[in-house]
Amino acid sequence: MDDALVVAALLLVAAAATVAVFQRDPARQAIVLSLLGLALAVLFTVLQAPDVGLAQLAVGSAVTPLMILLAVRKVRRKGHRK
Amino acid sequence: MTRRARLWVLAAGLLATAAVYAAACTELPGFGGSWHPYGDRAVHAALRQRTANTISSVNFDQRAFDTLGEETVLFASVLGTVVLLRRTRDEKRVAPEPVRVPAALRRYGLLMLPVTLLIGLYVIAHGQLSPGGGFQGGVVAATSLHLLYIAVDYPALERLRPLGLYELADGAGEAAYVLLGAAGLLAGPAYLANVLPLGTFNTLSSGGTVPLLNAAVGIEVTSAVVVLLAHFLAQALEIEGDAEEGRTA
Amino acid sequence: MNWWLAAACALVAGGLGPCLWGAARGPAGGRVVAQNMATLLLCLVLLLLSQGYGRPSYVDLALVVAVLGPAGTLVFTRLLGDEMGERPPGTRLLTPAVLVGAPATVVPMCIAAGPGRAAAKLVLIGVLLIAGGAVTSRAVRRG
Amino acid sequence: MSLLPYLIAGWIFLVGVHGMATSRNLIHAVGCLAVTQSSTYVLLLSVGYRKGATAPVFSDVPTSVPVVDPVVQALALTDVVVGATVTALLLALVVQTAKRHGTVDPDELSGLKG
Repeated sequence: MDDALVVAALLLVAAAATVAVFQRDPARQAIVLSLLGLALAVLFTVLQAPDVGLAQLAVGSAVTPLMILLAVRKVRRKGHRK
Repeated sequence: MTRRARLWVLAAGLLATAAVYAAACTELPGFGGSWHPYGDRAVHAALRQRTANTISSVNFDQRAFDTLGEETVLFASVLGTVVLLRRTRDEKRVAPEPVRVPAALRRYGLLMLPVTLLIGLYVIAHGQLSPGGGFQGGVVAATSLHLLYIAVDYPALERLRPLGLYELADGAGEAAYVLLGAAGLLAGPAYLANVLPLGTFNTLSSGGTVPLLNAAVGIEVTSAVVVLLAHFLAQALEIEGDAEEGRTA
Repeated sequence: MNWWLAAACALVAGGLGPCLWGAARGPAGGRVVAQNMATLLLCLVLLLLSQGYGRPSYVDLALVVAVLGPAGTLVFTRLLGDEMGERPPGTRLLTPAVLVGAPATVVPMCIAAGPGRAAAKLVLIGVLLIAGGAVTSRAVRRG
Repeated sequence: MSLLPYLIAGWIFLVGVHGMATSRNLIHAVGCLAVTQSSTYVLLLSVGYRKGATAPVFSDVPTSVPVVDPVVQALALTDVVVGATVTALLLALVVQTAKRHGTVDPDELSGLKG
């Protein structure tokens, strides 16, 4: 059972990472990055690293998406006015 | 170099890296093996220091000096961001348009702020016992404040967030870590040595200096994230290009 | 055979996988719904893993997801506001998922844990999940 | 099975680098850097894993149980949080670039100076 969980989590992380890279629009990429963070949290828990999983959840669920989306908004506002 | 040529160089580089990396992997100890010489020694040392969470013991006791380095990277990147995102002379502040938020969302935000803050503090305080610590709990605590922005509105966040204080706390967290290290030098054998009494295993006060260093990191991370997000929020919502453009926009 | 771990494995493969698929394609609204669903499923997976590994301290992760998951979704609904559109596809799945999923995981775990501090924590997580689910599905629907 | 986690870490690294190199938007490139960073966490924790062991946190288990390697976890843990602030620094640089040059496309930037 342990092996099945590790493999499932690893494949999910690999898929999320691949999908995140090929989202060319940064706002949509932020959504997939947040999912990558969740997948990593599962993987870390399965690899018996709850501390790291907790750090990944804290950072990846709200703070990083918020920063990326704010940067996107700033850059777009700049572009609209030009 | 044309785009096409660049892609060829990239493909060659990636393929070469992949080949060398795969070859290196075959020489690594197999996944899930039982040979972890450093890990076993670290666990031993943590139990000797009566710290139930070995990871906190490694971070704040056995490798405390490296964590000082990590903290300094954190501090420096916050400083860099603040410098990059500060309001320059040709920019002006424009009050953001008010956003209508449904009442249920507003209530949820106001209710969850203390709950999230409490969970963040809980995670920091139990860092030496259960999974958690200053790094993780600090981010959770900082997120709790920003529920005011995402569930209520930006002016509410600005009212409840004296930014100068957080900038001060950021520096104070870093300074507390450095000074606690110096205490190890004065009272014990080395910088960042664990000089306090170790207490009883698996209680909140166990681990000597670990809970204190943990708290210092918690303060620094909380205020670092608050300061970072504050500058991003100000840039994205308030600050307009140069004064003339701002008026027409 | 550890049924808790088997259930967690099934949720990862059969729940989080489709969420990734949903977050990777289509208009912004549907993606945010998929992200919200993923945070809910993640919380349940973490609870099941904690029980499966017999480590009550892992429950802290689920507790953090239960508060930060909705916060993350609200970030997206707030800052993607105009792109999201009204009633994105999949919205009507959210409320039943949280109303079935949270009790179906929390109640057996409470029974397994017996009355005490651990059970209180589990009930708190369940309540936070349901409150977060209600608010986020409403925020998503409004667009 | 004994190589799969290492190879997946390598795959994440390569796909992240590919994204950064082919990116047409600096914010997207920063996102790809975050992906690349995550490969290091996967590699570190895979190296530290021990079959049938549990987390080296003894608040709820006896100290005699076999545990996984805590050293790599401590490395990955600080890296996750510090990595996020470095991402913030890079995003700030992107915002500054957009202000100065009015674009975030690296191909358009390469012709500019100063």
